[in-house]
Amino acid sequence: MTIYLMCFFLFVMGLYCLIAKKHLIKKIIGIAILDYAVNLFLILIGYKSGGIPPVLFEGMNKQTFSQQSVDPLPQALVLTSIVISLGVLIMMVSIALRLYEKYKTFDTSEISRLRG
Amino acid sequence: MLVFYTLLAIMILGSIVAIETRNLLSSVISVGIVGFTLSILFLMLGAPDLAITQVVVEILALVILIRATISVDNTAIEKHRDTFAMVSSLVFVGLFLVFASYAFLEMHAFGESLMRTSQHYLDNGLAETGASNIVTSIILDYRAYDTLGEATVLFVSVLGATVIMRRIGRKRGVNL
Amino acid sequence: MGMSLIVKKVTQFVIGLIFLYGINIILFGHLGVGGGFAGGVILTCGFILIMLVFGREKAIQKMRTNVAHFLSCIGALAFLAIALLGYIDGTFFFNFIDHGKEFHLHSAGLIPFADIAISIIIVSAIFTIFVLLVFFGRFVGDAEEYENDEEYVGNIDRNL
Amino acid sequence: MQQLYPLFVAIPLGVAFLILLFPKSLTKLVEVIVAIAEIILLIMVIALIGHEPFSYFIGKWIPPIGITLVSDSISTLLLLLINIVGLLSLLYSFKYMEMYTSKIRFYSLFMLMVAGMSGVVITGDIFNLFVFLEIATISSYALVGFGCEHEELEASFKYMILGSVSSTLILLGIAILYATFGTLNMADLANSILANGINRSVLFAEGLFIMGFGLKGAMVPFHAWLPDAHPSAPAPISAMLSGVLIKACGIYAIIRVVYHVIGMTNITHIILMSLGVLSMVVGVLLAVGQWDFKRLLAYHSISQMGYVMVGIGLATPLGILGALFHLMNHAFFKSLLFLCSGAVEYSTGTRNLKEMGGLFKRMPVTSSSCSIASLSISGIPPFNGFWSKLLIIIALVQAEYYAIAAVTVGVSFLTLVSFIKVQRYSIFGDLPEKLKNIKEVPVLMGTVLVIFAVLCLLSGLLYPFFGNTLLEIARDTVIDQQKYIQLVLQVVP
Repeated sequence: MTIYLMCFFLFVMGLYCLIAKKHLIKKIIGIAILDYAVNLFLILIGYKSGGIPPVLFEGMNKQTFSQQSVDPLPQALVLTSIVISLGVLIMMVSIALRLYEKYKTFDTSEISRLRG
Repeated sequence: MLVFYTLLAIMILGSIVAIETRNLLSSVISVGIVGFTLSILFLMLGAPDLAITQVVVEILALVILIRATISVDNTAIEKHRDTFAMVSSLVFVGLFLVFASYAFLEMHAFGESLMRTSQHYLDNGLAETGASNIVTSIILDYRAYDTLGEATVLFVSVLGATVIMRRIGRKRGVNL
Repeated sequence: MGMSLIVKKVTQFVIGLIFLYGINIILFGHLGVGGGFAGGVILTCGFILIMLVFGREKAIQKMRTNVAHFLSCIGALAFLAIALLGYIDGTFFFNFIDHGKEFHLHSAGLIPFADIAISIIIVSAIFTIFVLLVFFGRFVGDAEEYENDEEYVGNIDRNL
Repeated sequence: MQQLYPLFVAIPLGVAFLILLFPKSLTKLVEVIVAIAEIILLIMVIALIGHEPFSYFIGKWIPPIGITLVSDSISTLLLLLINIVGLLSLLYSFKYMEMYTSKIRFYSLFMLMVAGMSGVVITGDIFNLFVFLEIATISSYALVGFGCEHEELEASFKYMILGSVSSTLILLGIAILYATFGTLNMADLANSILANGINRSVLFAEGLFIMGFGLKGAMVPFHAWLPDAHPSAPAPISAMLSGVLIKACGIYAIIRVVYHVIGMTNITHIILMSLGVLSMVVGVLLAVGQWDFKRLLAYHSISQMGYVMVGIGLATPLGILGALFHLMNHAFFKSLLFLCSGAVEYSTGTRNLKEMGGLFKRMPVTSSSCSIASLSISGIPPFNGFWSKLLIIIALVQAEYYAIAAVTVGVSFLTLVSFIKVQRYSIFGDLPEKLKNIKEVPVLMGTVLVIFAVLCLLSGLLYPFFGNTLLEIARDTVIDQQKYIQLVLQVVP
């Protein structure tokens, strides 16, 4: 319970960074922290006390393995989610660099040609 | 158990530094601390696949982010605080936290995974797919369609970045 | 271009190991820890190391960007083809090759091939993006020169 | 047909990967390939209409172990919209995209967006829905910034930040549902929720889903990105974004989650209705004062999505029918309006209504199709917009929401006012000196506009012919949660 809340605290810090900060790189950092928090949360819910990694090695007892191993499905989901967040990061950095080239600033309060 | 709390506390501290520091480079490096601590935490939580992936992805992400910051001549951020944005975001964040803790009261306790569908993977994964790494058997056999989507996401984002970074977007001479 | 002699010598020694480790992780992803994605990113990090130590010209000699672009499409098509091959025996993504012996390289049907396809996508795509980021903004001064050029990535090779 | 269902994703993906291998000199061939792929997809969807609902197990893994694809009438309806609007926008972009560089990459991103949306629509697994949502939205970020000008990059960045936040919220919702029930299959989740009742974690997850999908679908408190992003994109992409993307990624996902996974409750009913009314009113009020043609249309998208949301939230059969009908009509007339604005921009080089005037003399095809679309969106009989708005209003009156019905009529009137303004300043009036030499758009673009205009007219008038096979079945599917569970799990719950 406490550990879920701590993980969630990380999540809301990412949200705070996104809303309150006006700097493009800081906003990207906010998104990165959000992704860390969600990935961590997925792994936390799949953890079993004293669990072992879900990898079988030769000679291991399959019975005890399937009782002791942690939940493998969230790990698969997080693997997908890490790749997706890398993709989003690449796109965001490229757009931010292009914006810097155009406006010569990273400050969103100065990047505001669009209004209404 | 204590080690999880300690590592998570380090992550929270690292992200506070990353959010609040005025120097861009130190901000990016603090994010690196958060990411690397996360990979240690993954290792402790029984996810070595993720730990490897997180480390290498973190390296790449840091290199890319540092590339973005060194293009700026002055890496310090000027001081201007938007009090309204700060207060409103704090209120929003606080509400979010309250609702979350309200919801978490009914979730299973930490360390008691539910394993409703996953037990099938653990019991039959090796026999049905032949991969002794159950995570691989999930991502490349049981849920391979997701992985197709995942690879496509990376492909799309790289394609998108090449499109965004091309020198000339619109042709000259055509009207507009 | 590049760093001092000591760094270069050490890198020459280490780089082979890094590539071997990456390939190992890709091929044995279904038996031990790892997989196509992690191995692919490790290989890419090897390329980035070459780029940092020997200068970017050397890295681009090893893998030209249009080759990388081509390879990423081929990798994606290969993965899609693996998915469609399942139709031979029924449905989309059906792992139809016989599974072989447990705990051996040939034990999981199509999974190693899927790993290889993914790692090709990852290596080529991330290498492309990295080169792009490194060279971005380097031609700002003479943008007019490229008025007729459409593909920015294409310029990079020509300008080295 | 049943065996070929995954090809709705595989064909656009394959085409997108393949055409990047062609050199720039073969752009014409690429255009032919892309058009053929879209036509094949459209034929496949038409073959699917009226088909019995079925579920498809990828890799022969039965649910909840593997990923399941589900075909029922609502996914068919969305697939039909995606492919009609996709094909026509593609034909339009052959000529329109001449003014941009890197056309092959544009087509590739376009096909990836189509693949992403189709993936969202056909899937029966909630995490898979998230993955394909990301494909569709990431390609749309790149397409919004395709011109690489100041405003476009800025809009793209804004869209991207909000889009990433919404994706993260959705992923968190998925994580909480997984933590509570230990499964990812939507039907299996629905079954578990029916068995255990709705508890607080489910409510929290539902809130996260409504926030996340509401951000993707630009409901009013979360609408900030849409008026920037949709006008900045090239016109065919604006048509795709406003025409189908906000529906496939926003409205459709909300329908699936609220009706099929979690089940409609009183709280959800109130939340969805208030979101709908807010979007309707705020969208139209912001639209009236706009002078930028495309921005005005973007605000109207918010307002019209509000109508759909009111119908969905009402949860009576007639309301849902009206909402689905309006969803379809909006796809036609809003795409047509965006394509018309693109045509005007192509010929005159401006989007500012004050600089236009008298276009009817020079551009008769564009002007008349624009008029038809304007009449449709403002709900003038006999065009399609009238019938669907009428259905929603009747449903509201039947459910005794008289005040909301009055608001709906008022919003419709304001829509009419703002489109009279558009007509007055662009089509009628005097031709400014600057625009004396403008020409009508090329034949292919004109044909697309005419086809859309005909669709706008016919989808209103021919309702008795297709209403039964397309819309009323979809309405029954939306309401019947049990049938959905049974379809996927093939057990009696």
